[in-house]
Amino acid sequence: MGNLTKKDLLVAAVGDVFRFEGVSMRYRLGPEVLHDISFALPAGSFHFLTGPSGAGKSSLMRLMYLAHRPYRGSIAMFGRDVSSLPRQELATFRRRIGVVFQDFRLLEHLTALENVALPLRISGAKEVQIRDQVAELLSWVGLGEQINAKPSTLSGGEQQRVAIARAVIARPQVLLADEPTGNVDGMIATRLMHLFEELNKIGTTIVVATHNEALLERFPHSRIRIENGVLVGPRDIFDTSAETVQS
Amino acid sequence: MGNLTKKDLLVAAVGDVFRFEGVSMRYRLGPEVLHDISFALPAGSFHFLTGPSGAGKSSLMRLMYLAHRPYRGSIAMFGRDVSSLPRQELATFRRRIGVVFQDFRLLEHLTALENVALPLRISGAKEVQIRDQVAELLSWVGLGEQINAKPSTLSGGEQQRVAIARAVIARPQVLLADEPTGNVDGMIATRLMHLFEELNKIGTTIVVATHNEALLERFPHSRIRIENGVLVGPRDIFDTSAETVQS
Amino acid sequence: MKKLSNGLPLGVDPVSRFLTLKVGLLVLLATLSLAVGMVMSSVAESLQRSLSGTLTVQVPAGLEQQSATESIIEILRATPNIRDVREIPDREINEALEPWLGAQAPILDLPLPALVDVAIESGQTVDIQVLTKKLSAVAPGTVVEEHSMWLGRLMDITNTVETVSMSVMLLVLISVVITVVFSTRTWMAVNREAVEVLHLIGAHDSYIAHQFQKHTFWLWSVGAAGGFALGTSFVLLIQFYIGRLSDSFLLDLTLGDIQWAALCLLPATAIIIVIATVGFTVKSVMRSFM
Amino acid sequence: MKKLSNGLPLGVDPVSRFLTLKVGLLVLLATLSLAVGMVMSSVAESLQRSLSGTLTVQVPAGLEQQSATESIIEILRATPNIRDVREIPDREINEALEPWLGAQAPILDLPLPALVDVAIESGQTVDIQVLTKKLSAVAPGTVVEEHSMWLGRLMDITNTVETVSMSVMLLVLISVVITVVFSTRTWMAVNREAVEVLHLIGAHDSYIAHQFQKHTFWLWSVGAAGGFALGTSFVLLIQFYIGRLSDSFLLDLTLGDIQWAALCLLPATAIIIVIATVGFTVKSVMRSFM
Ligand SMILES: Nc1ncnc2c1ncn2[C@@H]1O[C@H](COP(=O)(O)OP(=O)(O)OP(=O)(O)O)[C@@H](O)[C@H]1O
Ligand SMILES: Nc1ncnc2c1ncn2[C@@H]1O[C@H](COP(=O)(O)OP(=O)(O)OP(=O)(O)O)[C@@H](O)[C@H]1O
Ligand SMILES: [Mg+2]
Ligand SMILES: [Mg+2]
Repeated sequence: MGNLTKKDLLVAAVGDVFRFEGVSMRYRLGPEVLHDISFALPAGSFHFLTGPSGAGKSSLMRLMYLAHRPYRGSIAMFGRDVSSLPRQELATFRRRIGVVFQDFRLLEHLTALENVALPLRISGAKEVQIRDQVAELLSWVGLGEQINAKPSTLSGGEQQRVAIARAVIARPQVLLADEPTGNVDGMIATRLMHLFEELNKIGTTIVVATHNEALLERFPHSRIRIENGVLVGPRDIFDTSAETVQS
Repeated sequence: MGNLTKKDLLVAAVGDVFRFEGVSMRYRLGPEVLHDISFALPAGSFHFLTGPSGAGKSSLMRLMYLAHRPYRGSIAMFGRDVSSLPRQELATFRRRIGVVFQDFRLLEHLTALENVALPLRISGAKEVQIRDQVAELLSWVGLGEQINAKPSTLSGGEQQRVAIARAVIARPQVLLADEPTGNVDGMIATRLMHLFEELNKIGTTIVVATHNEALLERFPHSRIRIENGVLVGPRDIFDTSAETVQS
Repeated sequence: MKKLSNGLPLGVDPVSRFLTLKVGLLVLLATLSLAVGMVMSSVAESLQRSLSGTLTVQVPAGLEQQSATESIIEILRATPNIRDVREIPDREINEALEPWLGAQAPILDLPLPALVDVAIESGQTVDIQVLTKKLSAVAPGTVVEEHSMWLGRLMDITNTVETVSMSVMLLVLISVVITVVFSTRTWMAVNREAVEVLHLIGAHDSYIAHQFQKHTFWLWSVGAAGGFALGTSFVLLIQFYIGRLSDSFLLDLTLGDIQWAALCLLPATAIIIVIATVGFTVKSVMRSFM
Repeated sequence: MKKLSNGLPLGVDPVSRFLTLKVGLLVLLATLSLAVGMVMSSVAESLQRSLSGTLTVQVPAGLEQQSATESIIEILRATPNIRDVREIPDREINEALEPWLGAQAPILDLPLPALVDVAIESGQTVDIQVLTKKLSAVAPGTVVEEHSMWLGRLMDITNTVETVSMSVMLLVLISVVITVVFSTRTWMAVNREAVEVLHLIGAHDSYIAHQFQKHTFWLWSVGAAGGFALGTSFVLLIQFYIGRLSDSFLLDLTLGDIQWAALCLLPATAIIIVIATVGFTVKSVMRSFM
């Protein structure tokens, strides 16, 4: 136990960020799209979420960012059972999660700057502080010139980068990114992955859902594979009874 | 001239599908996003359109599917100068083009089936004929069970496949696909590329804008590269004074 | 099997239902104002015809009222420019006073003035002051009332009401057009995405316009039918009520056949205007697309 | 530097402007109906106070009208349960008749009945038929009119108008609530995307509700101020007009200080109701999100 990094300390303090036990999910009265999912993600880990189109990656993420309740099973976040949390606390938990939605979900009537600033505004930050911080991050993702552009006037890849900036601006403890590089070229994809790795180094738990095989090859993080609503892959990662495995 | 295929005949009959000469483009009063673009695409050819995010790929496609007028220069389609076409004929030309939009643009209030059926309805086809044809194509792209689902209840990759089905259902003479595989896994991507190649074999001119390097490697079609609004790459493809080059 | 949708989200949403209500209200207003306007127009005409150039002479009550009245009638008959002279019987006077003095007026046996109706030759006038002087010499206290002055006022009022009603109807039709333009444009702005996609896959402007016209037609037909039904019921009710109120009512406040026909044309006209406006609006918006 | 937006598309779009107009109309209606209701309430009260338990006795004209009247007054004074008896002077009678018979009534020298005002002890009644018989014996043709009956009718009308006005005001307030719930829900449905994103990045329900309340507050303040200003101007105008029409008008149709204060509370109350409704509506919609 010679060199404890900041990350090691965090992991020790927080334990598992997510712990799914026997979770199933369905949309309204539709069929189950996730079946009996159990796994645990330790704080500070980095995972790819893979699987064919329609397998349930985005649905799993919906459960993780508290947009949907499980049909069966239990989900614990930061050690607390999610289903027992009151509304007020759910909001507080959500602020600890940054999400890159597969379809971006930028607000059309806001500029890139305002979109990215939203998480800070919601937590009550002062306007002057926000502005510089947001502008800097936007330049970093290559949108320095487009901070005042509305999403509809941005290219697909530019919108995606705004969505990523919004997800990371508030330094969340968890980052969930759904296909975050589907619309950008290889160079930018690499740059964004480096950004995620930087965040991971300071303790952020990261889950990236992706189909991008080049990315999967170049960044050798742990993989969670989902097929037809069922988790498949090395047993150790998904065995919630055992100690959680790190990436 | 021994074995003339159907495709060869078509190319000979139609000539160039697109001929851009010194085309610039800008959005409203913004800066030019495309500069002095000249190229010609022969009928029945197959091209990848590549380039970094924000380079102008989607903008170039907007010009091609007649959603935007060039700021300077001239565009000819099927041998006719587009700027001189009356509105009625513009619509007729658009029906000869199938487009996969980068952001899908499915109509939210319609089912997958109705979305895909739109191009047929617009050209006045009978409802009974439409239904079977559309259902068959949707099964082919793996959405046989979701023909009556609204786009908002489909996964990202499923929506993308609906968008592709809508683009090809009316067997257009030209198919413009903007990042059509950004949300699907490698297997489906390959399947979709094979669909495009089938269409190409019966004479459809195809342009696919993509960042997907795996795709570019596996399918060795001609590449048009655009950087910062300017065409770059082998001179021969873009020299409109010479005879057009085939893929 | 359910029919396939044509591509635009033209359902019966709350906004549409609200519009139907509004349409109903507008058509109701138009129906009522047109009805009032037409009634007033015919009232003015009949007033003009039947009452122009009349005077009323009041002979005060007194011991010799009867003979004084007879002399006055003779004088009036001899006066130039007077076409007709008629004494109004007591019964008529009592009837006229009833609403004011109550049914007890005859019982009280009030010594009422005798009244004489005088018709003047059309186009001619009679000097009231000279006439009053002449008649007062026979029966002091005799008063000449100028019906035509009163009629003039009534005509003014009638004409004003007619003008106002017709203006209201015109305003209503104008606001129908404005409502249509406004709601169509709002709808197209809200559904710009869908409209643009249809446009880009090759729909003609008229395809889009036609869909919207069909939708609007139903929306408006229901609203207009409701408003019109309500409006005409109201008109009928009022006519019935007036009819019962007094058979001998001075003015004819009912609609003639031609006027009913005109009234029935109103909703049809409104819908034609609406459909034309929708088509025009959609196409003018579409021209902003390439 | 422009302020950063808070996240919801709450601009001054045409729909909002339309809503402001509607709000103005509702508040105008509420103001008018409250004013009418309050006036009617005080009219009913003063009617009750000043006119209850009165009779009017009409002694017909005739040679001995004067002495007959005097005898009748004496009889009346002797009748039990009668508090006060007063002969109405000719001047007052002529004034009262003027609107019916014109300024010429005194000139015509109509032999009018003498009128006697009778006040009954409060809480007591007098048998009209017995009284009429007794008086007719002295002066045949004498009529006893039951003012309280007429008053009863007037009271009925006044009470009806009051009830209707207050119901209208209540209905208006209810439709304010309905309008708010409806427009808020529509807006939230149209902007579900934006609301959902704010929710998912951790905005509290109250953050979203508060933004919408701020927006609605301005929208409604403008509308309510306009409608209220228009309404009170109208009330003032009518008061002024009535004031000029007749100083000696039977009923007092003006608003007292307390009533004006109540009127001024109306728009404030409306806005408070609106803000509360918006908050409640937004939060109840938000509860459909996890
Ligand atoms: N809102 C919804 N209502 C009903 N069904 C849904 C909804 N969203 C997704 N589904 C269905 O759930 C299944 C899983 O969808 P999900 O979006 O999780 O897939 P995915 O793994 O993210 O796929 P992709 O790689 O294409 O994005 C799909 O069959 C989809 O049709
Ligand atoms: N509607 C618009 N109004 C103004 N500027 C626009 C609009 N659409 C795109 N742009 C700008 O034009 C440039 C080119 O955009 P375009 O969408 O053509 O890029 P792209 O090559 O398709 O990028 P990507 O790979 O990210 O989709 C970008 O800088 C973008 O910000
Ligand atoms: Mg997905
Ligand atoms: Mg693009």
